Order: sequence, then structure tokens, then C-alpha cells
Amino acid sequence: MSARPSPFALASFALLASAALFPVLTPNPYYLGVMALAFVGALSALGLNLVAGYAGQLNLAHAGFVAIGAYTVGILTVDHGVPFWIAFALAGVVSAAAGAAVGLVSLRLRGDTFAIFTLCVGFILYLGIEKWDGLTRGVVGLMDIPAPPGIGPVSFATDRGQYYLALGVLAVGVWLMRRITASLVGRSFLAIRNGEALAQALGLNPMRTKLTAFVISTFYAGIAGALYAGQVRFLGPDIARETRTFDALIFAVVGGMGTLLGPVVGAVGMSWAIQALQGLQDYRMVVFGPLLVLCIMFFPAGIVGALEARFARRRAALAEKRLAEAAPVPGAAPRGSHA
Amino acid sequence: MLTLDEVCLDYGAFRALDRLSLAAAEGALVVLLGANGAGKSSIFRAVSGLHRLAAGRISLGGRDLAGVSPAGVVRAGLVHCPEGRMLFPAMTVEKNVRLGAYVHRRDRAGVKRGLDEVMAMFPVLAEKRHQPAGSLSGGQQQMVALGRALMGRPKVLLLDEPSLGLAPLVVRQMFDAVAAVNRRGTTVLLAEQNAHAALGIASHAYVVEGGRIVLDGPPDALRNDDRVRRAYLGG
Amino acid sequence: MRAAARGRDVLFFQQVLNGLTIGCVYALVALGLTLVYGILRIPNFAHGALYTVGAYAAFALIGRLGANFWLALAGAAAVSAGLAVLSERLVFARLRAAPPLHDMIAAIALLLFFEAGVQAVFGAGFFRIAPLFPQILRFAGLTAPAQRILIVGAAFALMAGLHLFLDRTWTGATIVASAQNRTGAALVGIDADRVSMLTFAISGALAAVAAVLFAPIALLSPAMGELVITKAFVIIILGGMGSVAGAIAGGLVIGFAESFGAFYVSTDFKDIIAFGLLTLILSVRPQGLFGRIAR
Amino acid sequence: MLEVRGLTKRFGGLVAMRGVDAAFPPGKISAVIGPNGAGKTTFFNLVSGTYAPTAGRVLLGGRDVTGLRADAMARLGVARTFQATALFDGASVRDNLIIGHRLRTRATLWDALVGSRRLAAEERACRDKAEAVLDLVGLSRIGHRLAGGITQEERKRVAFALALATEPRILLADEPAGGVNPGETAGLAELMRRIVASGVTLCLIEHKMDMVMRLADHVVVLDHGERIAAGTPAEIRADPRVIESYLGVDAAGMPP
Repeated sequence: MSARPSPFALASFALLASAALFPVLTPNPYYLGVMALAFVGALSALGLNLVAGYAGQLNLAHAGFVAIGAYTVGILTVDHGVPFWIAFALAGVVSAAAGAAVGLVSLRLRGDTFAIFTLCVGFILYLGIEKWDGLTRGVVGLMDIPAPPGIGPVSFATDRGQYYLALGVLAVGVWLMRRITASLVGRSFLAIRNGEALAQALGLNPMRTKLTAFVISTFYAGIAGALYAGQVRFLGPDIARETRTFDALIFAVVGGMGTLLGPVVGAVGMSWAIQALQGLQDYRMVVFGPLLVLCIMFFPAGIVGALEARFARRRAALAEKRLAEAAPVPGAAPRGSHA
Repeated sequence: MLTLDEVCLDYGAFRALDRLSLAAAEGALVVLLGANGAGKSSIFRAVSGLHRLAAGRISLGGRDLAGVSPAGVVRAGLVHCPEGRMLFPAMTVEKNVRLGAYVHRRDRAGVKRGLDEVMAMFPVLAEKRHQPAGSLSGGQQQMVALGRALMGRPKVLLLDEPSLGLAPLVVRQMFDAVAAVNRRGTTVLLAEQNAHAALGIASHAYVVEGGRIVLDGPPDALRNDDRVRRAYLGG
Repeated sequence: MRAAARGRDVLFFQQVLNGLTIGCVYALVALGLTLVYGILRIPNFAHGALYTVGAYAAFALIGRLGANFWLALAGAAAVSAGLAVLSERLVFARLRAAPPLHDMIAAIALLLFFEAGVQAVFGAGFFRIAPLFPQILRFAGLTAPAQRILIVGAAFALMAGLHLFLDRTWTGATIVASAQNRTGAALVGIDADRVSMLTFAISGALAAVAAVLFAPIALLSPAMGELVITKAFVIIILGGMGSVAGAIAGGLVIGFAESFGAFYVSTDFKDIIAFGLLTLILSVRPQGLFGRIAR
Repeated sequence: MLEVRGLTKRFGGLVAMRGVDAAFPPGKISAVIGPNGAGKTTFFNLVSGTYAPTAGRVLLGGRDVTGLRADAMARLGVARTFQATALFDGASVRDNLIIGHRLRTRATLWDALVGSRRLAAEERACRDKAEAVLDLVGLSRIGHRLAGGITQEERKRVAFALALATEPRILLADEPAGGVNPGETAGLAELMRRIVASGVTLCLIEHKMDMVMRLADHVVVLDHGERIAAGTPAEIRADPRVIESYLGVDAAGMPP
């Protein structure tokens, strides 16, 4: 409505523009691969952030749903010859359906019990993939998943193509997530996080609200998995492990839980940090573990959260000033001076 | 014995106690009257170290209690028997009472003697000593709470609404017990909504309103005071 | 005919012993978890890492310093207890006022850190600790590896000891009291910080002992704690979060369910049994078996 | 009009509420009072659907609504405030209020995804509502402030505004003036009169007795989970059972 673009729009545009130019500036295919994987991580973290950051339900089975999406693509394309893009779309649907089933049971539990229970669900999913040889090929893994075929003149066979595909899907994901979180639906999620009793007294159905968040988040997980399958083209049960959930959680926390761009900033930033600590690849948590602890203790809002808080304060101060100039009330003491 | 000097206490933005001063002489039984939310419990929380003061001084027998932990306050001889009792519901009655002597645990004979005294004081507790405290009636739970507090050998005892939710007969028993404890030399600070019953055993009384003392004096003077009445019925 | 029946009996006994062994290990891990839950009111996801660290500490003490089994056991308990106390002091005690989500994320972060630390020092490979008693005991036609008997015996001794400690000593009572009413405990003069540290130390030591006892049967790997801790969570949800008796009973139930499930159903799916049981029960009763979950 | 008959609640073996009858006359201010632990909050929880009663009935405009959940009750026009209101501290007061009107809107996830016109219209309606209730509770001037930076008294007003945004017929307020100083209490009393004047029936739990006696048209007294008196403030003040339960003249058998 207002002529001036919001800080969010500016930030998104800047991020998107630099991401689009990145392959031009750095044609190194290895870096493109790193970034493409970071985008997949961002998409997954975006989903986890919706249910944990906005709705306040820490779903520790998240990687399991990413795996469901990935395996949906892998199994359908490899074993059943289903075209990639159909499998891609189905991946989100299958994950969301599984999310609905799990959510119906688990969301009746509160807080810590919910987290523990979903941790167990994550294990069931992981063990299921590992043991169900007939469907998933178990520990051997699914190989030779086809690359995403081109759409019209656009090809996704090259590193650059993969990069732009991931970027495109992520951009759409962020855009839709923005629509959700900024809407009345998204506000309901926040209300639940702030307190279920109050939210319910305001007429929100807690179960339905939480389930909606859970299903959307698992849909994002499924799409992230599908992208991953087309990118890496090999799947093993390890992608369902809880460590993958923790990766997504770290992205969200460092970037800012409960903020829209937080997971994206966190995923890209942390992926490059991991690259910088290449030698530590397997032991990266030796560094990131304490980092996460420090972050949650001293910087719980994350990068984007801290920026948003600053913007919000400035906006409030500006409005204050404008109000004071517009209608000075004689003798009105400034309120809030008690603090 | 116990003095509060210009004490302030905040819960976030809310000032629960506002430059409140009061004193309890050695051996006194001082009653704090006031409606729900007037600040009586806040006074106790401040004294027993559960909540930090925003300003002011509290001293016990000349010793400054500022910044002393709840455990330190107990060791200094001041025991707080809280509103809502705060028992250990799954532990037996006997263990609840015995834990009151935690700071004196090395004095085994003394602990044993104290336990016997409490059981003699409340025979019904002796009967139920091996039952979980959570299974007792409200009145019996209050006895456990009082017994547990006495095990800490208080020089000053803070009692927060011991009659809360109790039947009249039990309330009377409770007040008899409090009066008896006081007669044996323990200074008692008693917060009550049951004004007349409390004034019946008090040596001095304060009326608390909005986190301040609005009135104080000997019980007889307060008993028929309009402001006492107003504190409860808003009349 | 008789020989076949006899064979079945022997196999049945074998499953009982297996269930008992693994159940004891689970119970020891769940005990520490449930004690910490009572004090902290959050699930300590890092607890499984204390189990792993304990096993590796013993492995290092035996392999690099030539310590004997018992010394290694004590050393492992001390290391895990120390790490538990450090995480309480440095992290959880400072997050007391934060939302529960933050505590849980911090616990997860600690878990990742400890696991990666083990991997950085020892590598990702598998190791084994030699059993203290490698012999097989024979009795009335039944056979039992001595190490399993040792696990069961030691676990029951520890549980009995812990019970006596909590039930009969002043220090033990401070833990029980703080779990039931924190403010009430403070008002009788119990130092909350001391209780927290003590509880974490006990939980770490119990996890390490369970890990070291079990290590000769299982293998050491950086991820060895994950499955155990997850099952310990199942156990304390089923047995009641914060309940000591529930942790022991739940541990044994899950142990038996797994051992018989592996035998009569399929070894492949034995690890799913505990989770399946949990899902089933929570679908029917969201408040858990003992109704203390939906607080 | 809201009415309860024989309302009873047991928790395990404990009877928290026993056979309470009460009616809240429309367009008036009712108050529920009683000593600590008398069961006042339990009463609110039962009436608003947070707990289902063990026995007894809740009637709303003659319709039996016993056992409906809190969200369903809110949609039927029974709103409530809590002693402490958790707000989203990082957002403005105005933004915090938008959710209060959500129950009167119908936009779904689909509307959000496609950015439908209905959603836009409803979001505008929610903003307008937020503005209207801000004005009603007298907070228009601080609507832009971050919720984390407002005073206790302003929080109490925001709690009213949130509840009012649901367009209630009846508003249950739990300690609306708890934790604010006497001067601010008078302002909140004034606000409550304004709310009733706008056509909402008000029922409050309050400990500030002088305020209750001056404000309420009708008072219900609870003690030990039972109703021991009901009537006008003057009747209540003269009721021997009420005096007894508060002042304990003869209850404890103490010498006068």
C-alpha cells in the first residue's frame, strides 16, 4: 500500500539478486553445488521454523519427512519409471500426508513430551527406511536417480541448472511462506506459541491450528527432500537421522527462529562456515555445538531476529515521534517512564 | 527482633511493596491483615530471600538479611511457612516434617526430639506418619507445613495464611497451635484473612493495603476499626 | 520330542536373560534421565552423550593407561559425572528463566558437541572393551555369559543403592524434595544449586556405568548412545516423567519386549518395538500410562 | 444471558466446586468474590469451557452449552481475560490485537496462499477491529508501541481489548485490576463501566473489595467451592455468612 518498499522486501530482493548473480561471478561448479545444497537446507529449515519457531512445537522428526519426500522421488522414478516432475509434486503430498497422520497423534502432547515423542518418530522413520529393504534398498541405498529433466528450453542437467532450480524453488518457498506467516493463519500460529490457553479463549482451535502448521512444515520438508534427491541422485537411510534435523534446527536458530528469512540466512551462512572448516567436516559439531549453545544463551533471536527487533524498535520510536508532533497533548506525561 | 525498613519489591513493572516498614519485637505475635493481593505474601517472600528487594533493609536480630539466600535465612533462624503449604506431596508425612530440620541434620538427637514434639502436638499426624503428605486433608497438610517449619527451630516464624481453605474447627486448632508456639518464645509473624480469629491471639497488628502499611496498633484498637472492615468488604 | 521342548526352554531362558541385561542397561540410563527431569523439568537430550563419553573414557583408560576394568569403570563414571555437572553449571543453570524451547535446543547442542568430540578423538570406527569375565557359566543345562550376569547383578546393586540413598539419607532426600516442590525445598534451607549439581553428577555416573558394563557385549561407536537415550525417553514417558520406580519398571519392560520381539518376530525390527509401543500407548492415552505427562 | 445450575467439579477425589448456581444479568456488572482458594478461577474455567464440569449445566441465552470447549464458547460470544496475558513482545500493541478478531473471519490456508480478496477484506476488518477496541480501552495513543515495553496497567487494558476484539456478549475478567496501583485501578473501573455501556455483560473476579462494591451490580460469594451468598453489594456487605467467611467473627469460635 505504501509507496516505500518494506525492509523485508528490500532484503529479499537484495538476497535474490545476489543469489542470481552468484553463478556469473563464481562459475566454480563446486561452489555452485555447495550453494544448491544450502538452498535445499534452507527450504527444509523454513519448514521446521514454521512449526517450531512460529507455532512453538519442536518437531524432532523433521529429517524423517525430508527423507519421505526424497525416497518418494527416488522410488517412483527408479523403480516405477514415474516422470521426475510428477514424483517431485507427489513428494510434497506424501510427506504432508505422513505429517498429518503423525501430527494427529503427537500434537495432543505438550511441549517437552511432544519433542521427545517426535524424536522417537524420527527414529521409527529412520529404522523403517533402513530395514525395509524391499522398498528402500536399506543400507545399500537408492542409486541412479534421474536428474530433473529440463522444462522447455531450461535445462537442469548442469551444475548451474541445478543451482537455479534450487534457488527458484526456494524463492517460491519463501514467497509462499511470507504469504502464510503474514496472514491471519500465520498469526494464529504465533498465538498458539504465546500460550494455548489464551489462544483458545480467543476462539482458535489449538489442535487444528497446530496441525495446519505441522502439515505445511512437512510439505516443505517433502519438497526439500525431492530437490535433494534430484541433486545428489543417491539416497541412504542416513538422511532421516536426527542429526539432519539438528542441522535444520541450527540453521533456524542461528538465522533467527520465528523469522521468515532467518532459516535462509542461517542455512547459507552455516553452509559456508562448514566449508571454511572443511578439515572438520565430520567433527564440525565440535565447533558448532558450543556455537549453538552460545547463540541460544546470548543471542536467542538469531541474526534476522536481532535485525527485526531493531527495525521494530525504530518503527515504534518513529511512530511515537510523529504522534507527538501531530497532536501534542498538553500536560500529558510520557507514559512508561516508570521503568 | 525482625525489622523491615522502607522495603520495596517489584514483580517486573509492578511494585508489590512500596517503602514498607514494620517491626516484630522478640516474643511478639504480629498479625498482618489485608485482602488478597494486598502484599502480605510479598512481605514474606522478601524476608525469606525468595525474592530480591528493589530497595530497603531487612534485619534479623541486628543482622542484615539483604542478599542472603533462602537457605541462609533458615540457618539464621527465620523460617517461612508459605501460603499453599509447599509440601513434598509424594513423601510421607514424617519425611516432610523431618526435612524441616535439614539445616540441623547433624544434631540427630535434636531432630528426633523435634519430630516427637511435632507428633505430640498434632496426634493425627502421628497416626498418618507413613502416608504420603499429598493424600492428607487440607487441615492435616497445614499441620505438616507448620510442623515442618517448627523443625527448623525458628527464632522468628513467618506463617502465611495457615487458615486458608480450612473448616472453622480446624482453623481454631491451628490458631491454638500458633498461640502455643508463640508462648514458648518464638516470635511469630502471621498473615491472615481471618481477621477476628487472628486478632484474638495477636500482640500487635498491621493492616496492609496496596503494598503499604495503612494502619497499625494493638488488636483491641483494630478490632472494630472501619478500615479493617473495609479491607475485607470494601465497605 | 522332549529334546525339542527342552530346547525351547533353553531358548526361552536365553531371551529372559537377554531381556534382563538390556533392560538393566536401559533402566540405569532412564534413572539418570528421570532424576534430571525432576530437577530441570526439561528432557536432557545430552544424556545419551554422557553414556557414549563414559564408554570411551573407560576404553581409553584400559587401552592407553592400562587400567583394570573396575578402575576404568570408576574413571568413566567420574568423567561423565564431571561433564554433566559442567553442562548444568555453564548452560542449564543460566537458562533457568528462558523458554523451555531454549533449554531443549541447548541440550541438543550439547549432545552434538559431545558426540562430535568423541568422534574427533577416537575416530568414527568401532571399538570393543574386553569383558571382565569372558567365561560362560553353565547351570542345570542352561548357559549364561558371565558378563551378562555381572551387568544384571551390578545394575540391581546400583538401583538398590540409589533407592537407599534417595530414601534414607538427608542428601538423597534433598533431591526428592526439590523435584516435588522447589520452593518448599528452598524454604527448609536446601541449596537448589547443590541439588542440581548433585543430580546431574549422579545421572552422568549412572549413564557411564551402564555404558561400560554393556560395552563388552555391544560395540563402541560415537553414535552408540543415540538409540539407548531415545529408548530411555520412551521409558520415562511410559513410566512417568520423574518417577524412579517407573524408570526401573519401564526399563525392564522395554528390555523384555525387545528381547522376545527379536526372537519371536524379527531381529530387524527389534529397535522399533519400543517406539511402536510408545506410539500405540500415546495414541490411546495422550496423558501416558500414569497420567503425569499432560501437566 | 449466561446462567449456571448445579455446577460441580471434581478433580480426582477433590471437590473443587459443589452445586453452584449463578446467573449473570445482561448488561450488568457481576462480580465473583471469595477468600483465596475459594474456587473463583475454577468457576471461570468451568464457565468458559476450559474445564468440563463433572455435573451441572451451563446455559447461554437458554441454550445448553455444557461441555463445549473454550474456543467454541468464544465463538458463541463468551470471552475471557487471564490474570497474566502473554503478548508477543516484539510486535506492536496494535499487531497483537489483530488475532483477537480471527474467530470472526473465515479465511483459510488456501486464501493465504493465493492471496484472495476475502483474506484481504478480512484482514482489513481485523485491523479496523483492533483500532476500534484500542480506542474503546483508551490505548489509541500507544497502539504503535512494542508490547514488551508497556506498563502493567496498559497490559490489563490490552487484555480487555483482546477479549473485546472477539465481539463477546459476555466477558469474564480474571483480576482485571490485579497488580496495578490505586490511581490506575480507578481508571480500569471507569473502563469497565464503558465496556458495559457498549452492550457487553461483564463478570469479574477481583480482590480489590472497595472497587467491587462500588462497581458491581450483582455479587456472588464463593467459599470452599460453594456459593454462600449472592445479591447486591449492600446485601452482601450485610450478609452474616459473608462477614463470617471474611472476618471470621465466630467461625473460629474465638472470643470477640
